[in-house]
Amino acid sequence: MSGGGSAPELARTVEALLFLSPDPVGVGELIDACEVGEVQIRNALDLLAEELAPGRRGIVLREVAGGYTLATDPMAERSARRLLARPKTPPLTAAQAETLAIVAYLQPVSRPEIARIRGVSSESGVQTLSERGLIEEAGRSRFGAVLYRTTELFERLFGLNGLEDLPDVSRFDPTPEDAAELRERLLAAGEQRAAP
Amino acid sequence: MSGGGSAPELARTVEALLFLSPDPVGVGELIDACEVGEVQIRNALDLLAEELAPGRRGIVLREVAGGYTLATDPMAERSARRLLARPKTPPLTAAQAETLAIVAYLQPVSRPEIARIRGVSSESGVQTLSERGLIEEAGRSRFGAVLYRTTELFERLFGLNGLEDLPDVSRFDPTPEDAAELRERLLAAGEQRAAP
Amino acid sequence: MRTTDLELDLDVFAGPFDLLLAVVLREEISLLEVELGAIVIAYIEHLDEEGELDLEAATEFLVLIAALLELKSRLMLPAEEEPELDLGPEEAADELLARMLEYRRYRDAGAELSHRFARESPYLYRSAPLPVELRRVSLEASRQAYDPERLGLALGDLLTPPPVPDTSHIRPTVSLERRVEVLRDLLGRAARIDFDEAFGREDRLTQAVTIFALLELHKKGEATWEQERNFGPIVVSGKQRAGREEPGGGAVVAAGIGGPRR
Repeated sequence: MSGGGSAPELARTVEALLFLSPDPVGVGELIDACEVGEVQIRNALDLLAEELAPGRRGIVLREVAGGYTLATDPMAERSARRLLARPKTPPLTAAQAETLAIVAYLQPVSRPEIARIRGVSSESGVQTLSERGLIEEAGRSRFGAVLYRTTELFERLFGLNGLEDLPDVSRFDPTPEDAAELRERLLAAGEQRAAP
Repeated sequence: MSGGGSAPELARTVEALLFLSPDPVGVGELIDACEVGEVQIRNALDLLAEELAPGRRGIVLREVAGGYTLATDPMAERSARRLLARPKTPPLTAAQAETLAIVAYLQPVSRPEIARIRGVSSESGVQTLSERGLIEEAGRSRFGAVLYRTTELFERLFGLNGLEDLPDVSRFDPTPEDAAELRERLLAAGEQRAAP
Repeated sequence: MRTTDLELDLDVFAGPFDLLLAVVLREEISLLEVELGAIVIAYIEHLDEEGELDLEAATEFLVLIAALLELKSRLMLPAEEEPELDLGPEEAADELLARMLEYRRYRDAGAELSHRFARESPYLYRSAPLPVELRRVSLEASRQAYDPERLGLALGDLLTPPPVPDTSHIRPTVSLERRVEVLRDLLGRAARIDFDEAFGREDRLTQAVTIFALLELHKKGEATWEQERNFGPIVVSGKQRAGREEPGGGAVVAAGIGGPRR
């Protein structure tokens, strides 16, 4: 690039640099990187601005506070969302499925309650499910513990039209004749599980 | 920079998606994201390949690791490394290259098997290649040895569109004449050693 | 806990210690590849977790690991009085040639890969975080990925009271002395024993302790074994034992129940 360099080649290099850099690049940085003078860089940027004018390509040149940067044309946003904003849906582990089932059927429910029912600490399960957007905070219990409930994304990922679509517990209940409340029965079974 | 006009909207959208996506994007993913048919996507990719043909812009279209992605033109490498303070990746050592070739062609393959072919312990080679992200664990053999396979990064960094892009391994076998000559040399060496 | 129940997670092997012994003796993995140091470390960590030292188990472990160390060191040292390999120079050259050609194939493929790597390195790829508006998960792009039945099943499990403690894992003790006696008894009745036929039906612990007993007998010069090929049958044969009357040895005897071979 030394020895003056033809303007188109310099414009191509500048485009490559802006493409690679995650942050805006200032004119000074471009001068240093390309080892040319300011006038040449300004000319290259002008040329690039024309090439990447809105409506011409999928990528546009933007001048922002820190310098220049490339961005995508807003018309691609819907497709980009479909490609990149898809939720991650790796298979649920047994611990995650248990935690999620407790939240789904008992919501709102606190983490200490989840731990008592499962018989083990459930911190990481709750955290993972929150990060994946399957459960969210829903206020605090009267003892100050954070309460959790399922999200709209949860319903979407399980193909449910609402919580009333959850499978009927009695189909999976080992002793459906037990009349006690579901929460009480889960807590009782959990205490047995935790006992040495 | 050829001063071509505006690209059709679909080609622009595809360009935007490839710009945003951190990984190569397959044709199927593009079809889903853009909500169009395969023929249209293929046409858009053809158009984009033409727009981004080597020497025209700072960015080129590449087909690697089973998908399409954008990369900078090699002529920008020097300036780019200076701007990003990204040092040139060290080349592979001979031991790493041998180990990588064995994994690439025989995957999944265990370290004892690699050691058997190379005739020496391959622990450090395997470890370095894992750290560089070129190979990864792929389960265990039936005797419990860790198995290795190559990664998507391997395909990307070696410009392969898939493992089937690797040259046919028989290409590296010597000609029958060379093999016969090697055998003669071995026999001669054995006789020399056997002589008193 | 029994030494043989020690769970190992080595590079070349994952599983219980007892299985490792069997696998090594069957030459399914080379003892040269097994890091004995890692086994010792695993064992010491296990002792740490347990907090108390079971003298009997610790002794057993020491004897076992010592046997493995002896075997491994023999493998690593040049053989003292091993007869020359009975290979003619032609076969030796062919054998060597085959191995060399295999190696050269991957050496040359590696050189080609290095070349590709250098050719590709000027292409640089963008690595930037997604724009903020794309970082949030989009409901619109979400499709059903999970089965709601899974939740019902999980809840059903949680409603099920825990079962009474399972005692099936408490296995009867297998005594080394007893296995030594069993082997001596069999070798007294037959000159050669097929290991699989004699012990193939025993549980893994018993098999492992029997192999251990075999090592003991080998050390005392009372028994030896051979295995003609990898995964092939192990044939144990007795040697004269000083000061002990030898009942006439006979054909290979299938003691025990003679289970199917693996």
